[in-house]
Amino acid sequence: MEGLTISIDTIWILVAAALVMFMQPGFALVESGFTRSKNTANILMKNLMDFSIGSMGFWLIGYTIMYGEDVGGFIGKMSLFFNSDAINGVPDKASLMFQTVFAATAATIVSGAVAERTKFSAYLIFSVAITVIIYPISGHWVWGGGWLSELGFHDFAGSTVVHSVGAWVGLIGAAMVGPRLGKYGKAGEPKAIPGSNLALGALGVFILWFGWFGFNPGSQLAAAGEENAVAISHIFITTNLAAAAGAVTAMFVTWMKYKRPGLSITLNGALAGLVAITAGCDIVSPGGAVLIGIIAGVILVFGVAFIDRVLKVDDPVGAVSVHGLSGAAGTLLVGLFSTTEGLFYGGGTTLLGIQAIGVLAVAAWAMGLGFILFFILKKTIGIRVSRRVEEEGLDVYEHGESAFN
Amino acid sequence: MEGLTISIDTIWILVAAALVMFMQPGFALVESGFTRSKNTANILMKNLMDFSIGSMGFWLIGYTIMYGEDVGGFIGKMSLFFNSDAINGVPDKASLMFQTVFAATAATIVSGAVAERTKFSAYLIFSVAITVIIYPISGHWVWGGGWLSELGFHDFAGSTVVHSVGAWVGLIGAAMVGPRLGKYGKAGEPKAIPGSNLALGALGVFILWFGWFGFNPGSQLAAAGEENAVAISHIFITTNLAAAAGAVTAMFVTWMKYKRPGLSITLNGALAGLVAITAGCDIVSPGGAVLIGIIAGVILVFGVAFIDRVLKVDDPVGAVSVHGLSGAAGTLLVGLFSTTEGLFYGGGTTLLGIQAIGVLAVAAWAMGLGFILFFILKKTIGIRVSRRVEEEGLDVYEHGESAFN
Amino acid sequence: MEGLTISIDTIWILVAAALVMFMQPGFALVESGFTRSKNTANILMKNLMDFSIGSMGFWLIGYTIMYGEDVGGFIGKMSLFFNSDAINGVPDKASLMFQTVFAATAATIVSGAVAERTKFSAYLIFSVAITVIIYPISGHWVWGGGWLSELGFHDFAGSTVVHSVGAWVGLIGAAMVGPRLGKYGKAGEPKAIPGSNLALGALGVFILWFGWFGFNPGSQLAAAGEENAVAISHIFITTNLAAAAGAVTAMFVTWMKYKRPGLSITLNGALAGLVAITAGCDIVSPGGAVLIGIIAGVILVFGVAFIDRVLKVDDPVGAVSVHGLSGAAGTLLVGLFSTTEGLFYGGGTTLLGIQAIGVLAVAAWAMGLGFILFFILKKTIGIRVSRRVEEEGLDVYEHGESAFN
Amino acid sequence: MKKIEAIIRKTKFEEVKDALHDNGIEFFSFWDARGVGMARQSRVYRGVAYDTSTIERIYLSIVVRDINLQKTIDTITASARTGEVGDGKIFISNIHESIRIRTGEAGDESLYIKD
Amino acid sequence: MKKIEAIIRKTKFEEVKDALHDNGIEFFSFWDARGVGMARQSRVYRGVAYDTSTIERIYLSIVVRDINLQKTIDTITASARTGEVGDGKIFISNIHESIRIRTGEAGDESLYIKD
Amino acid sequence: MKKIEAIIRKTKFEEVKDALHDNGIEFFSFWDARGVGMARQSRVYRGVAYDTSTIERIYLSIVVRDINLQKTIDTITASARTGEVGDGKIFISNIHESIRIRTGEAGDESLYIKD
Ligand SMILES: Nc1ncnc2c1ncn2[C@@H]1O[C@H](COP(=O)(O)OP(=O)(O)O)[C@@H](O)[C@H]1O
Ligand SMILES: Nc1ncnc2c1ncn2[C@@H]1O[C@H](COP(=O)(O)OP(=O)(O)O)[C@@H](O)[C@H]1O
Ligand SMILES: Nc1ncnc2c1ncn2[C@@H]1O[C@H](COP(=O)(O)OP(=O)(O)O)[C@@H](O)[C@H]1O
Repeated sequence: MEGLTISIDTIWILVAAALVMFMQPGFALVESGFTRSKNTANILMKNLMDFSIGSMGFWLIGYTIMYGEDVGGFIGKMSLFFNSDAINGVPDKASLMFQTVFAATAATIVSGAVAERTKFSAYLIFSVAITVIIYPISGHWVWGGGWLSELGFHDFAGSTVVHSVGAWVGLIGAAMVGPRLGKYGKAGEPKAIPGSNLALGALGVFILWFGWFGFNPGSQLAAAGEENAVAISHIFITTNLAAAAGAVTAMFVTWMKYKRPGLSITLNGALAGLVAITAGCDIVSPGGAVLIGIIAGVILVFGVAFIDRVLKVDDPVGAVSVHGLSGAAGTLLVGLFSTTEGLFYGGGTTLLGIQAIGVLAVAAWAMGLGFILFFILKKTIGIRVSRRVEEEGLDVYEHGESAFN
Repeated sequence: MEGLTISIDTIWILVAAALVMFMQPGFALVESGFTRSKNTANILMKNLMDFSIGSMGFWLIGYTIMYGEDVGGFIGKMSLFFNSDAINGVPDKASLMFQTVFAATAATIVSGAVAERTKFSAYLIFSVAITVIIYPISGHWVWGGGWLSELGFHDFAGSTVVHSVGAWVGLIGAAMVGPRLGKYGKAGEPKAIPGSNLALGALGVFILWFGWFGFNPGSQLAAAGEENAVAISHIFITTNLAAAAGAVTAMFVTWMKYKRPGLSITLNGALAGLVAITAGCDIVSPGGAVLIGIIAGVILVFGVAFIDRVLKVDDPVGAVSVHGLSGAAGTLLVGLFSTTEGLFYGGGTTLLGIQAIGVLAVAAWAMGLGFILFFILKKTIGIRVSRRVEEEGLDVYEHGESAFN
Repeated sequence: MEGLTISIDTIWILVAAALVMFMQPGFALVESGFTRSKNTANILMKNLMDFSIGSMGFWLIGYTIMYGEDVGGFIGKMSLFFNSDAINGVPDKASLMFQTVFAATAATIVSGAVAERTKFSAYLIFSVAITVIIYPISGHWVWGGGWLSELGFHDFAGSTVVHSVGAWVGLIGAAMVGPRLGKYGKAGEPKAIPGSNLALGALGVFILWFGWFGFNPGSQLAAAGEENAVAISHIFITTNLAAAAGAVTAMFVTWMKYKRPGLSITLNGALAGLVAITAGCDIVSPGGAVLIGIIAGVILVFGVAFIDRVLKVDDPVGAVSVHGLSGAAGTLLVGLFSTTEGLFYGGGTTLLGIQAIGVLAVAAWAMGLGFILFFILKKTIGIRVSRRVEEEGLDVYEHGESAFN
Repeated sequence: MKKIEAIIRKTKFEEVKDALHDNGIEFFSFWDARGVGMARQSRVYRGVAYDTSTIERIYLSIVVRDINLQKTIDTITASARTGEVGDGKIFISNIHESIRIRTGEAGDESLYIKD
Repeated sequence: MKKIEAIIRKTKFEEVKDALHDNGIEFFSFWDARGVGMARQSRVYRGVAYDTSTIERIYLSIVVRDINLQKTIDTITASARTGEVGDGKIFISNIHESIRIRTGEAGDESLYIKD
Repeated sequence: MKKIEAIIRKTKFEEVKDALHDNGIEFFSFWDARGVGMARQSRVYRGVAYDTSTIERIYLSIVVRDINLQKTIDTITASARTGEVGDGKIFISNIHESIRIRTGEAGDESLYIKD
């Protein structure tokens, strides 16, 4: 009985981990599709490497920094070469697997924001840093028993812990590496640099949506027993509805704002809905999920325009809007829509306040460390490829291979 | 024990639901691959939207129309905003999730049949209608306790309920919107309009095949207990064998009929096998499944030719042959191959008769309502894009974005 | 309780089988991406067919040849039309399903090695032979109770049984069919024939990686009970780490060897890590898995060069290095890294010796039968397309259809 | 011998090809080109509108004997016209020599098939 | 009337287009071409190094009235130059006749817009 | 100066390129084109047979000094020939002027490298 409970929970987590791992090609395709074909091999290489290096780094030290015994609410006690066959609810290695794919998700988000102009070697170094330092430490605050979890901050599957962290680092990175050549005209007006292959981009979004059924329901970390069965079913529904609402909303908003329903923004809308529901998928109602998705869809469209036109940060795939703005919004909205403590359900503003603290603290951390990291890289090996390489494509110069022949 | 049973069944259904959801990109890729690249963004957008809108509509009212308390054998009692945490075998929300992805499958089938010439706005409206009216009502007849289920009609996972419904509406749609420009010559002879990317098309078919391992075995709706374990194993085998037989047969038939083994028809053949086995995957033997796949493969090749040359309906992706003809055939063949009541196993013609009634009734319903729907749309907002838009591609005119740059 | 145990194990095996089946499009994409676009339809067709024909052949007789009652340690007792509803741990049909997708994996590996120049009809015949004769017989030796299993040969999920078998047959095939036109210059120096679409190639590798989470953990054949839960968790970790290490290593080695980190070799590196860990994923530590991955990554880079420059066998996708050399290496390394009997863990050289015997015996068998097979085909229907067909592409001449229009 | 270069709408290609064929012009080469001219397509990518003046076109290159020149021009003009801005242009220039690679034939006789 | 064929770097296309536009040359056709010349890119595919002398280029084809010839050449030369090997070439040849398909106008007046 | 336009089989491109190189013709441009001619490929798509007369070809554009003209023609003719229908054509026309963008050199000297 006990054994079967463990088995059921383990199966659940491992299947979920496989689905979350599958989000990696989802990201790779979205990023390849939304950028130019002369940089496709570079994008694919970055995605392959952040997952590979991240897997090793998180096993080596990242996991214990995040989940090791709490040290002052700030960091876990690090230990090397995680290798335990103990069972805490589920086997420790199942937890390691599940958490590894989450860490890799945070890392891979940055890749899109800095695409088409960043040095590959700098990207590799940065990728190590986010998986073994930036992500695990703020992750520890929320999920590892750190100060934010003490406070009661609710981020069920990582709108803030995973997605926003990646996005804020990406924002800093994109700003510091500067816009792609030709992205802004002489008067500073943004130019369109159309993505090379929206079919691959759309496939990527569908794969991500599919993978999210591991990301969110898997974060229940258990499936045995009536309560867990109901919980994971509930999470499936809220996750799916928010994604749907995000896509539909983004479509109608672009339709009104730009006269025609554009595909690339609508695809981002689905992702925005998914990111936004991630924090509260367990404690908002299906109706709440639809509303969260709608809000995320609206934020996405205006967020993309804001970052492009006002901040003038060049984010080729919309990573900051999708993972950063929608992630922050989704986390805050838990304070409104939580059926247990949310403002709209008579819970007062306490949770909302805590959510705001969490969102800000993590943003400050991610941006701060992101800045330090990119600053050091810039002063040392450099973060941007030369003009010639950027013009002719990173594929040939950085990798000696073009993706399409 | 009870709790674990629920957990096991819930996991099964949710994993299956995720797999069926993943069929959406399968459809999107098949349709994109089999059509021209100037319409790819439009196709992708339609697929994304029918799933998104369908998910919301089916949650809002579709589910209860289909599974609500039976009203006169014809329709379920509708109620809004499905939100129950009750458990009936599995949590109600797990059922909702599973049924939602089925509804979206029916809707998305139409998209292929009317591809490359249909107005996007009309498609959206139509998409709502199929998910909240057409599909749930005939679905209620068979699976919701309606008159066909009373009669003993056997359609295990939806050859007729899901696939044929989509296909018959698609047939009417394709006929009413008319063939693509240049599809028929002056003498009415069909012309080839080669698909733009059979690599994506083939990937789509493999994804669908993979997703079908959720579609059919998931429809067992349970996995706990010896009996269920044997049943789902059996369904895996019949599903896989029929698909394989459909592909191999279609290949050899085209080889003989057209001198060379063509890829696009062979891909359709695999799908035809899958659609055909869906009705009887639980009660035919592996050998029966192979025979059903073979028959479906033959029907597919001749069906495509028949619709193209005789009916002169332009169905760019073969949706009507794959989902309509093979779906109907597969449903009828249950009457022959059912190991419990089939004619070949000494069960007489009773079941065969009932199967025929079901196939015809659902076809009449789907075509009838499809006709009314497209007729209204045609008279109001119009269903076909202008000549110029069709010639230059729907992507630029309808969405302002081309898929490939 | 008993029933639930069966259910849990069955779910595990069936989900794993679905994941392994999904490796088929992974192979199809890698092979399409690494070859030229004029042969894409042919590659896709071959992949579709080897899975389809393989599924039928393995059901018809292959399974019983492999797992039927042992006859002299060499072969299983064949019986036709496998159709049992018995339960041996899991339902027999679940085993059939799981084993079928493994057989198809072995078959599909050959397709890449002989790509772009082999006759489609010869490929079909060969495909039947590998699934019903070559693979099941050597498979019987190791997994079906044959002489190698008696000896204590350890190949948990098939580095040798599945991957090497395919690769050695592919090596013989590639050698006998000869290099592609233009692959070697007048002085015998190898020329580059760049792959047409590394984006699809990379997607294929990610899909394979994902599918491997079915391949290896599924081979535990059970998930119920603490012990199994720990085992499958462990296998997830070792599998993932070896893949990551293989990719990272291959990247750094190419970087040093050829000045720039190339994508296509790095992709192969991930696969090499996966193939290598497959034999020992259950009994090596995570650290051991990383080392195995690193060794596989090194072998891969030098292996590709060796086969290309020294053997002068034209293997367009690197199948022999990935599945053959890394598979053999991974199997041997079990003799060093096994935490129970490995040399590095004080187990002496016994296991290492047995592993070597197994690797050599299976290689001899696969190459021997591969030779006979291709020799007969060459003398009868011929194995190579004409010069004209090869130059203009197999798609148009063999299938009458081009993949891209 | 003259070379006719015609830049036509992509959507008109099939019609032009058939019309040429019907008029006995059975040899030519063509490729995808893009044109900058008065015809424009407006697009929006991720909220940034852009006005692309580059339209997809087919570039036909046809070398004809002088006697076939006018016929070919008329055929193209008639079959490629829609009357809307963007129909394209035809340019005529001289060709000094033409050689059929297969046979080595040169001059006019390399441009038609003797039977 | 003269035909100007310019083979430029792909990366310089936007600049050349804008420069032409600013100088009143608003009609032309172009397509992707590859060039064999002195500029080379070295690549490695699966360990086999290969030296490709074929660089991605844009092939511009512009038919201009004689009065616009020098201006167009100067504009292209100025805007397409980087000073490194591989900047490309400009070739000038004669055009006998030009026809606007839409209106049937021929000669110089088919090359500009009367208002 | 003369312009040589050669329309050859795609499959013969590498051979032609190497032959030109061996004969000292190291500068040219090329692109993918399709040809309508006597050579045909029959295809079947979803049961509908279609006879495509459009074959994939490479279009070479080579501007050479007059002294190199014959050599170039001979080289192409020899290396691109298979003897089967569909080998392609070579067309020769006049070029008035040639300019090297990088240096501004004009005339014959823009066509070779002085050392
Ligand atoms: N002077 C020119 N040189 C080269 N191509 C030209 C020239 N003028 C027009 N074209 C080509 O013809 C196309 C149609 O020209 P456009 O001015 O748009 O319409 P119209 O010819 O109907 O007035 C352009 O897109 C371009 O490809
Ligand atoms: N004689 C020629 N005929 C056709 N195209 C040429 C010729 N010479 C050069 N080109 C084109 O110009 C491009 C640039 O020439 P290249 O010799 O590399 O540099 P540069 O002109 O700066 O010396 C070549 O890649 C080719 O496309
Ligand atoms: N008059 C022409 N103008 C332009 N291209 C031509 C002409 N004649 C032939 N071609 C090109 O040459 C190719 C080969 O010609 P084809 O008649 O098929 O074979 P062959 O030259 O061997 O008789 C055609 O596909 C076409 O691309």
